[in-house]
Amino acid sequence: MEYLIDIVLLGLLMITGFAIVRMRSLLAVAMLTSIYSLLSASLFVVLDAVDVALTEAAIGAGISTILLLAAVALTTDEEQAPRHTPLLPLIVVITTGAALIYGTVDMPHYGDPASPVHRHVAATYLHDTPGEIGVPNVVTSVLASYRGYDTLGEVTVIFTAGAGVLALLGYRTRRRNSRGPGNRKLVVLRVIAKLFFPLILLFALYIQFHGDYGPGGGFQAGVIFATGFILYALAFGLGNAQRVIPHRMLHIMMAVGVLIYASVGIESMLLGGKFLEYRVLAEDPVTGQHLGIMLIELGVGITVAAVMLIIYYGFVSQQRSGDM
Amino acid sequence: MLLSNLPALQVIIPLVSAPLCMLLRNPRHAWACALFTSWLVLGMAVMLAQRVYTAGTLSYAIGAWATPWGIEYRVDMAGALMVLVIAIIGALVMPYAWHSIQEELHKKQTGLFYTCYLLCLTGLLGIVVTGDAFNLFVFLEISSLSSYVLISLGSKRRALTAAYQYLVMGTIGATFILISIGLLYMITGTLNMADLAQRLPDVADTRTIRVAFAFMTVGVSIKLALFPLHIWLPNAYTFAPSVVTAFMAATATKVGVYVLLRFFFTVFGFHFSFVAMHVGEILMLLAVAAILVASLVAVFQDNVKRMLAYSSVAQIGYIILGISLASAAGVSAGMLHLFNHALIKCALFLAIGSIYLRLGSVEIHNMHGLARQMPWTMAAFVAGGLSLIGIPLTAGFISKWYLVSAALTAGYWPLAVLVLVSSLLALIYIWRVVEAAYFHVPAADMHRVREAPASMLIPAWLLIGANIYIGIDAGLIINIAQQGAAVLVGQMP
Amino acid sequence: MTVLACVALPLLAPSLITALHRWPTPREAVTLLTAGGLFLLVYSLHDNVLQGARPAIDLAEPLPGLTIGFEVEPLGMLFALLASFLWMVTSVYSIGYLRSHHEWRQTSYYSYFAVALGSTMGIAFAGNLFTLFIFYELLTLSTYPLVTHAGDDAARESGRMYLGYLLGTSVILLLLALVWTWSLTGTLDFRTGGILEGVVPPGIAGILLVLFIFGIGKAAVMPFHLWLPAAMVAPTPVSALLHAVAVVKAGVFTVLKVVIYIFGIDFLAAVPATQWLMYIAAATILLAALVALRQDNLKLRLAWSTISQLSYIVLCALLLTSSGIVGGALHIVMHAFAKITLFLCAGAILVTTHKSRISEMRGIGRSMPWTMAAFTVGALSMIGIPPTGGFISKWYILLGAIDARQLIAVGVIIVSTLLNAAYFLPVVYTAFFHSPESNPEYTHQETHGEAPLTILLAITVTALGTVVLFFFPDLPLELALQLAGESG
Amino acid sequence: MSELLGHYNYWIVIVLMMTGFYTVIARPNLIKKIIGLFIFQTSVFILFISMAKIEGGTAPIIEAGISVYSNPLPHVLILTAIVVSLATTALGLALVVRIRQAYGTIDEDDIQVQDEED
Repeated sequence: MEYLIDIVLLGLLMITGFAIVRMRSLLAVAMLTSIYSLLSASLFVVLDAVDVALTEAAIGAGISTILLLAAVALTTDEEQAPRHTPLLPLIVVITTGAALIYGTVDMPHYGDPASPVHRHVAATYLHDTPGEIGVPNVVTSVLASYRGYDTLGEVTVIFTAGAGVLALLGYRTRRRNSRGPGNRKLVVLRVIAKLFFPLILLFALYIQFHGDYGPGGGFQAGVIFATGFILYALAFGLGNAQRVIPHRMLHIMMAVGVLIYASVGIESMLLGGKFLEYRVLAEDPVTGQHLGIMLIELGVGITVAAVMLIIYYGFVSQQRSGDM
Repeated sequence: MLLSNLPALQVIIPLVSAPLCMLLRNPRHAWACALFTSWLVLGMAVMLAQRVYTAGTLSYAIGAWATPWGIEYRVDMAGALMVLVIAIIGALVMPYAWHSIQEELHKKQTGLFYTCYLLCLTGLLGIVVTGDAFNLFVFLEISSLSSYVLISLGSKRRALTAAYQYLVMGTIGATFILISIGLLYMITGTLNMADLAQRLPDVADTRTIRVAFAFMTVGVSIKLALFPLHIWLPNAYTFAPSVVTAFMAATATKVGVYVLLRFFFTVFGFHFSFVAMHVGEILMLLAVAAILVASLVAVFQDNVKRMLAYSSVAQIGYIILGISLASAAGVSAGMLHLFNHALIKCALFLAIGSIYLRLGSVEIHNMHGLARQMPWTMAAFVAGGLSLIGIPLTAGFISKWYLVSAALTAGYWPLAVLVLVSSLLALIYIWRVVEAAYFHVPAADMHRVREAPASMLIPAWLLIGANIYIGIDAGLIINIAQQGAAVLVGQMP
Repeated sequence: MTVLACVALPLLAPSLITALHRWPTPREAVTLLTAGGLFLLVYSLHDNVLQGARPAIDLAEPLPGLTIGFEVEPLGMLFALLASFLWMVTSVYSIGYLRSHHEWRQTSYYSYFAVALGSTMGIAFAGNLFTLFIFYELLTLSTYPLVTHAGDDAARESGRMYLGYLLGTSVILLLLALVWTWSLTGTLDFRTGGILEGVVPPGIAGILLVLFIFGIGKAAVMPFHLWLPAAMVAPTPVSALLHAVAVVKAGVFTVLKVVIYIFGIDFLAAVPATQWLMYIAAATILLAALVALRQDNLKLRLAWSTISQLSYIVLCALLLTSSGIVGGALHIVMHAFAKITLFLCAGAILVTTHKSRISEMRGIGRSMPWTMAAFTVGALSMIGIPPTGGFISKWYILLGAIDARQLIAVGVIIVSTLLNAAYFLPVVYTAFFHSPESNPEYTHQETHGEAPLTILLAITVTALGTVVLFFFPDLPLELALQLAGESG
Repeated sequence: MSELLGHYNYWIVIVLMMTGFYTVIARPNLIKKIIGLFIFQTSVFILFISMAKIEGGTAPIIEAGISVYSNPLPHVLILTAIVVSLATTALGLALVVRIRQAYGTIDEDDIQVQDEED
């Protein structure tokens, strides 16, 4: 059964992929991209990667699609026909693909328990996490502790993106427009938004703090938190959204998130441990791990939410009239 | 605390100061923050190099997790040399940046510029010191993303397309690297480089590993602009703000070379890379093409920044040529040139940045008689140019000497001739600038041009001074390069 | 210490010269004092060297095993004495020349001139081939601004050629030879008997010799000779000192050093390529002399003559006999005195009458007898007629050729002597025996008289030197004999 | 058959990757290129996640009574990689918007024509 779903999903992905290449309407392509993301998120669920699925759905299908749509709206919908024959790209792509296929021949089989992937490092994570970290979600323990430094890098990446979009698109703070354009048409949206807004924020908080036990964590929470505000901005106008969270505040949040993360590491150094050695944060090593993970997840959440909003504001503020 | 955590702090300090820099509203404060951080980084880099020089390879387990479960920082002599290069360039570029950035960037962007610069610095340092393949990818992306932004801040609109082109190519490269890391992990089950190196020989004969090797090589080659994957570089260097060009030309591609060295020698091992995969021959061909083609193209450029950019492609060719010889002498010649070329190119681009500040143009035909108005800047350019050509008593000569000697020892005398012939091409393109600036009747409005401020001259001249010093007494740097090569090459015959 | 001072003094002088750029007289005084001081310093060394001492000093070690260091041996002593003496003379001449010609950028002229001389000293005293190469390149670079001094298109064009040939040959061929030698032997020291014997098979040694001879572009062996005529756009004192003495002699000096101290003449006898290179040198002698015959521009005729004479010295080196070595070393000196006299005369004619073509110089000897008399002395020495120094060097050269049983070389020397006569004597004849009235265009030329006094002084000294060297050749001869003794 | 099934996932993933890769290098539209990159990267994520799968395993959240879990490490790596991909997309699109403002077009060929006129 699992195999069947797997095969079907992959087939759908292929169809979507080909459609994306062929279609000329960028709006449609953006929607297809969103579908592609959702399909892969479903595939991730089938493949037991629930955390990744959650993230892919929030980012790929959510934020990325919003950005794509915004970019299409700001530029043009129609793609011009290519003027060159695609011969050279085809050759490059076929060569690359052939090389990869050649490489698959000696790969361990899909799902093979004897494959080295499952035996070496990963096995230890699964075995040691309950004792050393004390959280059931091994993805969280690896993400936040064993390979916590990667995650610091990841936060820095997202921080870089925020700074980059700011530098590129700058921003214009909107005057407060209590009544957005075409407000009559938006009544339904507004009612629903008002209903959902607190729910989304609540869900974000749940994801933030439940990451230890189930799928979730700071990253997903941050994205969801930002989505709530994006919904708010959609319904009530950018100006109103910026009144709730002003731009300057986003700057501070974005920086503070990274700083929280890094200062946990520095604190552990000051306490005589290595960088990001959470176990020195409390008397009991496992409590220390808990504390550390909670703090850094918080940092991740803050930065991610702030950056998502900054990026969104950046794109939307480029439009001369009308809100996205 | 400081000493025992040195390898981590080397990266953490700029990482932390990037958000701090962002919080500062006043551009001058942001600049001061970046400047202070750069100098701090240099101080630590010197300490780090000293420790590695005396105590040998340092290993630092982040989070105190034992390898290969946690992420390891590992600094050997080659890494320490790279850190030193990045830190020196950063520390010199920052004092220079103030005037140049004020002139070239919008006021609102300056604070963000320094933030992105610090992020780029963080990324580059992180790549060098890490001992974990995936962590390398993460920091590679930090440096890449921030450099896309830095390039896009150039004052002409073509800066945007240049940044876009770099973004697309860079991301393809990074994705190739990611695929390679995936394949390596699939076969070995580990991400730690030392652990990979230990496990790879047993599985080296699989097709998957071969493909992983190929993808890694191609991916990194895009990053280091190896011919013919260099097409992003000329535009990026030409249209980026002067400071960015100077910083990136000296560091970003060099770090790419370092990553290549790491994977060829430390991870895959000499035998697999050069004997089984014949990467030496392929690299040699590409390097030769890079040296010839890029030098020739450089001769015909009117825009000096673009000319120097093509020259960079050629010089990367030299470095790769050294590595492709697959001998200890060749690798140490490559590393030596890596260091020297960083000093040379940075000095040249700094001089050109000063010219852009005062003249508003970097085209040769606008520089007639410039030497009288900006004697110090032009003298720095000439000195850097001579070093680039490889005139005795300059750093360029030392590395060229070693490169030629390594080629001869390996029995490739045509390569030796090629290196020398192409330095003649360098003579031609440098001399076109010199002739215009010194031996042409000044243009009508030339008298309005003033000499650059001291804050921009001093960094350029410090680099020139270093160039000449190395030209006269290269013992230390040669020693470091040879040690670095020895660490890398290790068990090589 | 004195050795170091010899190199450092002219290299440091430009800072003072530049500082005084507003005050011409003190500036020129500094130049003269530096030149005089340098000669005294060099002269103070010669006694020790004659007694067999080899003063040496090591400065730095840029590459492990390769030092920048100096060591004085007879040939270097000879070259340094020559260059520093003639610098004094040329400096006096330059002052008169530049002032009466109203040249621009005089400060940079004197500065670069001093640097060029410093580089020449560096070459003369270089303790190893590496140091020699460094100063060799420095000499090229420091003379480039002098060549392009005029600043017009023609000067830039020639400058490109100058730099292209000299840097091109030295970077591609000479540097390659250097690195190759170093990677084969692990040293670049000058050693009696050479460093290559026993390490390198004759075939490779032949390739190396080719690289060296052609790589030393300053020796102007065909086909790398065209930079020398191109360099004639420079002001005349530059052509005189640099392109008749310092630069070109640095070239042949390097050839001699390489042949004697890197290869060793015994070892070279076993290298077949030597023979062929000697033929090329012989061909250069004849071809350049033939070209000189056809030049109407006096400076160009002198330049082609220089090319021809330089190959004499290269030929001497490749004869591999001790008389040949003596002849080569002596010819460096004798040709220098003669050729500088000729150039200085050409410059004197130029500043006084603004004429550079031989065909315009009819009867010029009547208004400038002193200058043209000196010219005649120089010409006689070039041909090798007593009582001039040229006779002595040519004697040894012939002796060397006969010792080596190289009949072709003997023939070439005899034929080229005839050619020398054929292109110099007509100039003398035109100047003295053609009536200026025969050309109505130049009737007004009687208005000019002799050249300025400083110029005449310089010319007299060098012409006199040419004659004195015939009667008292002891100092150069002793040094040359010592060199030949060392080289076995 | 087991060979086919054993590598089926990988092969499809490769086809997907190449679809994205092709879009990046063959299409002149700047937004389409960014979408191509996105597809390319997302497909690489599937490659990683596929290798983490273990037969009969479950999501790596420790629970009593379950002993076979999928490999958590690739999941962690891909979480990071997704973020990187988002950052790249955001930056790329921001650049595209600016390019559109500066050039009035987002077609590579048109831009090249304009650049050559400069």
